[in-house]
Amino acid sequence: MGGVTLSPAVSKAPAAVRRTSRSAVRRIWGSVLLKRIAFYLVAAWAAATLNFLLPRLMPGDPASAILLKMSELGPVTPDRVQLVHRLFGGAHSEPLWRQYFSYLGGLFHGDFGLSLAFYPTPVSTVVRSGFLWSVLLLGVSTVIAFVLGTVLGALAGRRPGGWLDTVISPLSIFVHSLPYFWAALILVYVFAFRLDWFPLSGGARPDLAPGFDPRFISSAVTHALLPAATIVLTSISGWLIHMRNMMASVVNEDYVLLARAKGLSETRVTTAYAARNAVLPSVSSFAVSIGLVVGGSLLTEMVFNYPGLGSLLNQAILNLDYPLMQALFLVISMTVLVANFVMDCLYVLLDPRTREAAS
Amino acid sequence: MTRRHHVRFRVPANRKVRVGLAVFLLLVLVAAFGQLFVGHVLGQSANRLHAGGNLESPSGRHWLGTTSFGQDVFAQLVAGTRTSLLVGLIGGAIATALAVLLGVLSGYTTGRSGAALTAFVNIFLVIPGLPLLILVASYTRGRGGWLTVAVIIGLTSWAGGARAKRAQTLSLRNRDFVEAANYSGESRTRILLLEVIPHLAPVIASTFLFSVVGSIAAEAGLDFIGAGHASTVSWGTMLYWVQSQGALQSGAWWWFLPPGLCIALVGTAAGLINFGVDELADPRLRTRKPGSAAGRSRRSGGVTPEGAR
Amino acid sequence: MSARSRTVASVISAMAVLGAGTAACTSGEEASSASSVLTVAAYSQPTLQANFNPFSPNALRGTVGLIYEQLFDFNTADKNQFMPGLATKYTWDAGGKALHLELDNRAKWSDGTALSRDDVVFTFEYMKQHKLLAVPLTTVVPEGGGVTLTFASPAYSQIQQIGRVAIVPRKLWAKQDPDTYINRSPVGSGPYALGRVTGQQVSFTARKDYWRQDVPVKQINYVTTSSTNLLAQQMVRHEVDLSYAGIPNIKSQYLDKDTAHNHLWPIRASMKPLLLNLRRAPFDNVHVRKGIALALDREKVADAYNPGVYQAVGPTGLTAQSWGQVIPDGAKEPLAQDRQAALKEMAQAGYQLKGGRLVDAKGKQLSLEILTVSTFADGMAYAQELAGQLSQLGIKATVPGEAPSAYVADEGKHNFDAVFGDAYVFGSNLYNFYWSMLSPDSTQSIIGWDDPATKAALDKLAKADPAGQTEATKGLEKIMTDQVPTIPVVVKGTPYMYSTTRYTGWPTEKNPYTTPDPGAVSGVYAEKLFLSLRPATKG
Amino acid sequence: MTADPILDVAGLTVEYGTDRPSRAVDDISFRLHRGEILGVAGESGSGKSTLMTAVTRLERPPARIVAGSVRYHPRDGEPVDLLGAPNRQLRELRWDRLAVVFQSAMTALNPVMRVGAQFVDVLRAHRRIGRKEAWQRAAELLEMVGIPGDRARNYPHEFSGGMRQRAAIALALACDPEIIVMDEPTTAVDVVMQRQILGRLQELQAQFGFAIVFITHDLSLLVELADRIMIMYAGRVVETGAAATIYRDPLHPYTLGLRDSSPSLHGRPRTVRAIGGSAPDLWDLPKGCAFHPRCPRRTDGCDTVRPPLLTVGGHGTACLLTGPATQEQS
Repeated sequence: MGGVTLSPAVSKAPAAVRRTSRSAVRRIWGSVLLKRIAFYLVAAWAAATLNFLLPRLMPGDPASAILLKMSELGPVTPDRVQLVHRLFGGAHSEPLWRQYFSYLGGLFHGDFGLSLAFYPTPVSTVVRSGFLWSVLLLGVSTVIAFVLGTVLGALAGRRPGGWLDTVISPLSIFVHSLPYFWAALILVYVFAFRLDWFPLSGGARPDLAPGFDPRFISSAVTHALLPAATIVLTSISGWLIHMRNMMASVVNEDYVLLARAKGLSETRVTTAYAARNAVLPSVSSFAVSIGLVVGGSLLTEMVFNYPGLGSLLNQAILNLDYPLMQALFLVISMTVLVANFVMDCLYVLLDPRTREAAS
Repeated sequence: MTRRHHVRFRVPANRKVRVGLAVFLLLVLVAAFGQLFVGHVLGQSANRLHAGGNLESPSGRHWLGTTSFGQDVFAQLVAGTRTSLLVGLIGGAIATALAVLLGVLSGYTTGRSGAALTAFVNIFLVIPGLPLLILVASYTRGRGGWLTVAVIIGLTSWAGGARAKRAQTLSLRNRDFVEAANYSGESRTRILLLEVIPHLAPVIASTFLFSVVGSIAAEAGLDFIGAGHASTVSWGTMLYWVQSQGALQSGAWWWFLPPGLCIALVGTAAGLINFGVDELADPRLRTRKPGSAAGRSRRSGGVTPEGAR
Repeated sequence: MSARSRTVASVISAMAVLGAGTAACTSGEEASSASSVLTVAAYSQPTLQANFNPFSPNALRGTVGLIYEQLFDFNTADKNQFMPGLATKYTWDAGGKALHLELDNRAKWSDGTALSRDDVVFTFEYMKQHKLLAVPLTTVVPEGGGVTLTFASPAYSQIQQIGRVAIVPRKLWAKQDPDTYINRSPVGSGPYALGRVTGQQVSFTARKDYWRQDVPVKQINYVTTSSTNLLAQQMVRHEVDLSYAGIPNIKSQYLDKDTAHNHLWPIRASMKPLLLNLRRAPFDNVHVRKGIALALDREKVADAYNPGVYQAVGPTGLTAQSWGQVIPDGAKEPLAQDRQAALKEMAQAGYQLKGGRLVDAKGKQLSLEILTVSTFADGMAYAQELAGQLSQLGIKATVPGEAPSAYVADEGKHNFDAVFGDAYVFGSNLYNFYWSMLSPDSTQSIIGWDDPATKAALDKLAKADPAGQTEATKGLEKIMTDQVPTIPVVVKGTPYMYSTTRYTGWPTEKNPYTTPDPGAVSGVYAEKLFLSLRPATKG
Repeated sequence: MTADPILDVAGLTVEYGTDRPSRAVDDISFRLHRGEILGVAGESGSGKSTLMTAVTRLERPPARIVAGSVRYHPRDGEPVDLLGAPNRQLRELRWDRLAVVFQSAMTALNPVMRVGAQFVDVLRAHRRIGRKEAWQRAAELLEMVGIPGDRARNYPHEFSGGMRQRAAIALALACDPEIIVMDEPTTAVDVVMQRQILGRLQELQAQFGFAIVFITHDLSLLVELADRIMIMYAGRVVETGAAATIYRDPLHPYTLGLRDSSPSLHGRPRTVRAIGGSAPDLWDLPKGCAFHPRCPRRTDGCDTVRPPLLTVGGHGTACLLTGPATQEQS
C-alpha cells in the first residue's frame, strides 16, 4: 500500500533519492498501519465484550415473550410452558464466563445462534437480510453528506462573514438541530404522501426479489431516496459547520496568506492550500460524527419502515431477542470500526506529518 | 489580562451569542414559570385529556390548538419545555463531567495507564451511541421517570467530548506554563485542577452546551420510539403522540410543528452561542469585531523548532 | 494518475452509477400495481423471515388458512355457527370423551396426492408427542370417512381448539422437529401456494387445482407495516385492501377519505378488563376493587382513542348482544359511574377522602400505577383516561409506559399494580374466556387469582355438554360480579378495515358469513373470506 | 544605491473593525528605492505587521485600508497603485515583482505539500515552464540558500527551523522579484542561524539587486542590514532616517528606548534597558503623543498635542521635544 503515497513525479528524482524515500515511506506507512490495526483489533474485542455484557443486563425473559405470542394462538399447555422455558430460557442458565467463551467462539465461525424473534431462523440469516440495506443507505448518504458538507463548508468558510457564510452557516446550524425522525416524517408527508413522488416506505417494491436485476435496483434506489435525503439533510450540517470553522481558521494561516501572496489563482489557494488542510480535522473526527449518523439512520429506518439493521434492532428489542441484539450491535459497531479504519488510512494519506509521528 | 477583559466585555456584544443566550433565557423562563402561567392565567393543564375538542386548531382558548385527545398543545409544550430542559441539563452535566474527567486524564496521563485510558475513550467513541442508549434505556423499563433517562443519556454520550478534551489537554501539556508548573514540583492533581482545567474552560463550556442539546435530542429520540418515559410530557413524548396519532395526515400542524421546532430551536441557539464563542476564543474566526492588532503574532508561542532529521 | 485523481474519478463514477439508477427507476415504478392483487397489512413488524411451520409461534401469517387448512371453526361474528374446513361435521360421544370428525374426501395436497385420514391421525399424534395440544387427547384412530378422537375427560369446551388444528402431510413432517423446522417450501391443502418471500412481503398465488372450488383472488400479498401511521397512509392510497390495525381517528383518517370504498366493521371478539395485582395490598381487598369498578365511566374509556370501535361492557365481561341469554339480569348493562357508591366501598376498605385524596388510616394516599406498553398509542390513551378518572376519585393514579418486552416480563413476574393491556377472547365457548382470565394455570392469568370456588366452576363448565353450558357459566358470572377478580371495562373492537376498490363481497355486519378478526388473515375464517371475494366491476 | 523609486507609499491608513474602528496604521508615507534595504522597527503591536500586509495587499477582513496609496513603479511603463489594482493585475505582479517572507516559516509553508511543490506551483503560475524544469529550478533555489536540492521532495515538517526559514527566502527569490517584504524573517531561529541567514541574504541581495522592506523589533539588527530605518509606534512613524544616524543619534525618546533595550551586535557594550510600560491599546490611544504615558521626558503639551512627523535632511521625527520643529523654535 505504501506505493500509493508516491506520485509518479517521483520517478523524475534521482534514482538514489527515489529508492530511499520510497522504502522509508513504505516502512513508516507500514508501522502506522500496524499500530492502527492493533488498535482496531482491541476496539473490536472490546466492542464484542460490551455486546456480550449489555444485553445480559436487559430485563425480562424471552420465554415469557414467546409464550405470550403462543397464547394468542390458543391455550398453552403447562408442558409446553416448561418446554419453552427450557428452549428459550436456557441461554442464560450457564455460568457467565462459559457463555462468554462460547459466544466468542461462535463469533469466529459467524455463528450468532438462533434468533428468538424469528425463531428458528439463525441470527446470521436475519442480520444478513438487513445488512446490505443499511450499509448501502448509510454509506451512500454519508459519503454524499461528507463531500457536499465539506465543499459547502469550504465555500462558506473561505470568506467568513461573506454572503454565502451569512446564509449557509445559520441555516445549517438550524438544519443540524432538526431531529432526524421529525425531518423524516415531514419528508414522508410532503414528498411521499402529498406529492406522491416517492414510495411511502420499505426498501424496494415488495414483489421484486432482491438481486442484480435492473428493475429491483431502480426500485431500491427510489425507495432509498427519501431516507437518504433525510440522513444527508440532517447530517450534512455537521460536516459543513466543522469545515466552515476550520476553513475560516485556516484561511488566516500564513501558508494560505503566502499562497495568495504568491499570486496563485483563487481556486488553487482555496483547494490546495486552505481546504486541503482544513479537511484534515473533519477526517480525523469522522468517528465522532459517524456514530451520530448511524444512530440517526436507525431512527430514520424506523420511520421509513426500511428493512435495514435499524428496523431489525427495533424488532430485536421489542422481542427481547438477545442473540439478534448482540449480533446487530456487533455488526453496527464493526461497520463503524471499519469506516473509521478507512478514514484513518485516508488521514495518513492526506497528512504527511502522521507518517513521521509513527516512526 | 487585557485580553480577558476584552472577552468579558464582548460576549454580549456578539450578535450570535446574544441571540442564542436570549433563546436559552426564554426557555429557562418558560420552564420555570410557564406552568404557573398556563395553569393560572390560561386555565389549562398538560395532562388533562379532553380539555377541549379533539384536534381543534389554535384559538384564544387553546393557543396552539388541541391534540386528538383534546389536550391543550400549548400547555403540553410548556410542560415539555421543563422536562426536556431538565433532561438536557442533567444529561449534559453528567456527560460533560465524564468527558472532562476521562478526556483530561487520558490526555494528561502518560505511559501505560494513559494509553489504556485513551483506548477506553476511543473504544467508546466508535461504539454507536444511540443503539447503546436504546438498549440501556430499555433496561430501566421507563421506570424512575425522566431522571433515569437523563442519567443514562449522560452515561452513554461522553465519548465525543472526552476526545476533544484529550486533544486539548495534549496540546496544553507541552505548553510553557504547564511545564513550568511541572518543574516547580506541583502535584499533578493541582496542576490539572488549577492549570489545565481552567485553560479548557471555553472548550468545556462548548461541550456542555452541545451535551445539553444532544441530551434533549437523545431523549426525544428515545421517547419517539417508545423507549423513554412515555407518560411524562416532554417534547419527545409529544412527538411520539404526533407520530402515532398521525397528526400530519390530519393536518394538525399546530401539534406537529411546535415540539420539533423547539428541539431545533435549542440546537440552533447552542450552535449560535458556540459560533460566537468560537469567534471570541479564536481571533482568526472573527468576522465583525476587531481582534488583536495582528492576529498572527498571537501564535508565536506555539512554535517549537524541530530538529533536522 | 495520482492517488487523489483516482479517488476523484471513482467518486464521480459512483455518482454516475447512482444517477443512472435514479433515472431508470422512475419509469419502472408505475408498472407494478396489478389490479388483481389483493394486499393485506398482515404483519406489524418491519421485516420478515421465512417460516411456514404452522406449529411455530413465528409462522408467517397465512401459513394456516392459505397454505395449510384447519379442520373447522365457529363463526363468532355471527352466532357461533359451525364453519367446515377439512372436516365437514363433528359428533360427540361417550359424554364428551369421544369425538368423531367426518372429513371432506375431496381434499388434496398441493403435490397432487390425496389428504387422507392418515394425515389427520398423524397430525394429532405429532402434536401430542411434541406437547403442542392443550387437549387431554388419549387416542386418535381412523374411522369411517374420518377420524375418532378420545379424551381423558369431557372435552366439550375444547371443540374450537380441536377444530383449529392445521393438518400437515405425514410423509413430509414425520421427521421434522416442530421447534426448529422452518419449512421454506410448504406443501399444504389450502387454496394458495407460496409465491415469493421478500423481506417485507409474502405473496401467495392461487392454486389452479384447489380441491374445493375456483379461487377468485389470484394473488394475495401479505405485507409488513411497522407503524399505524404509515399504514393509514397506505390505506388512504389504496395500497392496502385489508387491515386490522388500530390507526388513530379512523373516521377522519380513513373512512372520510373515500366514503364509497373505505369501510370499517369493528369486530368485538374480546374483552379488556382493568387487571389489578391481587397479590398486592390493597388490591386484595374486594371493596377496593369494587370502589375502583364504580369509579369508572366506561363509555368515556371506550371513546378515549377511536370513538365507535370499543364498547362499554357489563360486570360479567360479556356483551348483552352476543351473550344476552347467558348473563343474569342486573349484570347485562355496563356498571354506571357512581362516585358516592365508590367512596362507600372505599370507606369499607378503610380509605377516607381527605382534601381530595383518598387516604388510609395512616394518611397514606391510595396509589396505583397502570402499567402500559409505551409503543401502543391506543393502550396509552386508554390507560391515561382510566388514570384520569381514578384521580378524580382521589387515587394517585399514574401510567408508566415501558417497552413491550419489559412489559411482558413485568407481567410474568407479577411486578405491577394494574394493567390495562390484555384482552380475553370470547371464542365459541366461554370456558376458555374465563379459564384464561381466572385460572392460575393459564399463562394469561396474571392477577394471581387462585380461588377454589372459581376452580370448581371452571371444571363444571369444562365438562358441561353444549346444552348445560349456559347454566354452568352462571357460577363464574357470579364470581365476576361479587368478587370482582378483574374489572371488565370495554369490549375490544378490532378495526377490520377493507377497501372495495379491487374486490367486493366482504363480510359485513349485515352479512357476517365469516369472522374478520385478526385471525381472519389466517385459518378457516381467512379461507372463507378470500374464497368469497369477487373482483370489483370497474365503474 | 540609486535614487530610482520602486515603491511609493502615501498616507496609508488601516483600520480594524467598523463600529468603533481602531487605526493600526495611521497615515504612513515612505518611499522605497531600487536595491535599497528599508528597515521598519517597533514593538509588537506598533502596527508594523499590519503595514506590511497592507503594502502587499494581504490585509485580512477585520483590517481595512481606509486611505492612502501604494504605488509600484515598474522599470517600464506607468506606476500602478496596488490599492486600486484589479485582482488580475495584482496577481500578475505578485511574486513576479513583489515577494514576501513571513515572520515564521514554520507556518508559512503548507504542511501537507512537499517543499518543492510549493516552489513548482508559483513558478508555473508566473513562468512558462514545464513541471520537470520547475522541480529542477526548485532544487537550484534551495541549493542557493544552502539546502541540498534533493530535499525538495521533503515535507516542511521534515526540515529544521533554520532550513525552513532559508527555504522561505529561497521561495521568495523564485521569480527574481524586485521587492521582497520580510516580516521578522529570523525571529524563530537562534542567533547563529540568524547571522548565517542574514549574511546569505545580503549576498543574494548584492547578487540580484532586489529591494527589501525588512520588518523587525530588533533595531540593532537593522543597523547592520538596512540603508534606512523607520521607527513605528502605535501605528505611526515616530522617526525615520539613515540607519547609522538613527542608531547613533536617535531623536525620539522611543527610538532611544528601543535602541537601548537591545544588545549591540558590535561596538561598545551598552546597558540593556527596557522601555517602561507596555504598548498602548489601539482602541484606547492616549491623547496627544501616544508615547507620552511611557515617555521619561514628557512635558506639558505632550498629552494634548499630537506631534507631526517633520523631516530635516532625511532625518525626521514626531516629537514635541526633540523634533526639528522644536529644535528650530528653541
